[in-house]
Amino acid sequence: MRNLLIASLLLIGGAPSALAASSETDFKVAYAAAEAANKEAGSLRNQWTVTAAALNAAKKAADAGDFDKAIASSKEAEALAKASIFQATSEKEAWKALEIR
Amino acid sequence: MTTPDNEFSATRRLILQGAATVALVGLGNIPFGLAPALAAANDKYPEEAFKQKNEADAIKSLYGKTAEASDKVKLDAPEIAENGSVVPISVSTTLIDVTSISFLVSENPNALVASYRIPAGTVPSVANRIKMARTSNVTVVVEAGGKLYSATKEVKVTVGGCGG
Amino acid sequence: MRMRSAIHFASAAIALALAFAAVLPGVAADTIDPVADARAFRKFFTDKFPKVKLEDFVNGPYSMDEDLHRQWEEKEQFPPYEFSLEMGKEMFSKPFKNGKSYEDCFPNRGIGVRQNYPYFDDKEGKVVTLELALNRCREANGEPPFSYVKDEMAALTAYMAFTSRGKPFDIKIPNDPRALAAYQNGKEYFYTRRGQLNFSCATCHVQSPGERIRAEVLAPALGILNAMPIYRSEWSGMGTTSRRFTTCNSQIRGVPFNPQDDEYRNVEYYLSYVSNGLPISGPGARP
Amino acid sequence: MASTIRVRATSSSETTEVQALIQHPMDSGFVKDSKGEIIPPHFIQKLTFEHDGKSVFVADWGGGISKDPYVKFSFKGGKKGDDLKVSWVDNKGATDTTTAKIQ
Repeated sequence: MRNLLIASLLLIGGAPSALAASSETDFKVAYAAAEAANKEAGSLRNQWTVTAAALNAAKKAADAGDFDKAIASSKEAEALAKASIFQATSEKEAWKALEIR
Repeated sequence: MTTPDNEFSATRRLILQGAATVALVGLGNIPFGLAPALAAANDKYPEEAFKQKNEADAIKSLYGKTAEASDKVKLDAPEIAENGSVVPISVSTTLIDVTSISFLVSENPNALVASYRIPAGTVPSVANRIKMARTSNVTVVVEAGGKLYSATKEVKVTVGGCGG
Repeated sequence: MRMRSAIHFASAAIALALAFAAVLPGVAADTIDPVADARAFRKFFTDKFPKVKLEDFVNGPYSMDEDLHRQWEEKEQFPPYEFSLEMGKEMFSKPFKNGKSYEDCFPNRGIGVRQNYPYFDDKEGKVVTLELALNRCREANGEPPFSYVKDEMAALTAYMAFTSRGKPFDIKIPNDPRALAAYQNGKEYFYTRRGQLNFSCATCHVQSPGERIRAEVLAPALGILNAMPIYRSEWSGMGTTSRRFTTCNSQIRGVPFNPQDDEYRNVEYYLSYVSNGLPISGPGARP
Repeated sequence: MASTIRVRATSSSETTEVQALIQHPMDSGFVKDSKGEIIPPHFIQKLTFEHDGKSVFVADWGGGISKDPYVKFSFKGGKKGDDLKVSWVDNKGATDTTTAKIQ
């Protein structure tokens, strides 16, 4: 039981630097996903300004080394980009409802 | 470029003289620090008045007395300004011997916005477009026969559009 | 037995009817009928605002609110776009370095022609707006193009609009499938929701004209471009149709396109066409 | 450079109505530009109107007057063809003047 305890402590002790290192790669993954989604929104000619703002915030946080914030912002950017994609696709038909006939 | 400087220093001398006389005469209601420039009739730019933050000080600095509301002063101002940067305001009055008309916006950084000198023979009515920082009372003060009359109206001001 | 078959028969009939109904509007929407659209568009607004005279729709918010109308009348006595108009007039006939001027690029030397813009250019197969034509005239004569959003472009379009004041909008859609497609694309843009606020042009200018959006009163879509270019107190300066489109986009948190991208040219084509018959009133003053 | 002052003076019976629109930024000194820096105060302080050598109207303005300022007033006297001299000076000492004909 004791060895397990020590091992886990070591793990936790040793982990943060690994965690920080891996969260940089996590950030890169999250940021790339957000950028890809926003690119797709661009191809549908329907990007949102808030997506771009979240991407900038993510990059700024990453530059400052705050990867948790950077990942959070990237996730937010991805969500916003996905919402703008959904908006573009659903509006393809939905606009007719408002049309004056 | 030098002329405006000594023009201001001339004004300062004028004010100081004014302050001296006021101190002697001991008019109670004028706070000592705000010695009034002489009646607005002189042609110097009322620098002090335009620096005053609130309305009462600006009126005191400009005219050296307080105004009383009068229905003979008709202030025309919008209810909701279409935009705070261009608010059309105008005034007309049936008072006679009008020598000066001034517009003040209490909520602006400096209350005094404009002060017009009305020589004899000029109709006591002015229209202009002013800037307003936020919803505020707009007051017009008319100096007629040496006495001050005023009218006040609230004008609502907000930004427009959905904000971005 | 007969009861069940009757039910069967009834449900089949209903299903058939529903299917047919669903097809019908589908069919109607596919054929593009600008003339019917324009008639319906005008009727929608004249029904919604019976007291507003047809030609007064071009005054936008000022026809929707008495207090605003008075403020506008005061401004119109000596309008803030006066300087831009004079600059435009001066620039319009000043020759380029090669001796030509804008007058050589436009029919009737550019006087009283604004109401025909935008038009469909069959050579290019696209809509050409007044701002685009002005910049193309400059480039054709070896001059650098102006910004599409304000200053010189606003001054030039202000002068051209001024020379057309009172002339009804006269936008033509040639019998060319590409023109109909551009018109339809413009209509679709007008009704499509965008931006995080999820508004379309129609959300504000069809569903709620006359109502307030904070301090501003929303203009009806009918005649909404007739006063362009406009001096907006908000900008404390002049702005062209392009400036209005791009700022509207960013206000609803949609990323704007570049001025004169196809979408903007087409929506201007649609909006101008459905306002045919209403007088040009530019340059205008707006809140 | 064209004058910055546009004047419309029309006389009817015995009064002359005067409208003036002046091209000037009228920066109050309380506004920031897009980069967040304060735009320094730059506004017309005094605007004078003179008809046959006599001042008929003087405006003392602060920063609270709108950009491209406008003012309207009337005075008794003045007939078609008379001159109306209009001049302004701003807080930086810049000036402009023009003489308009009363219509």
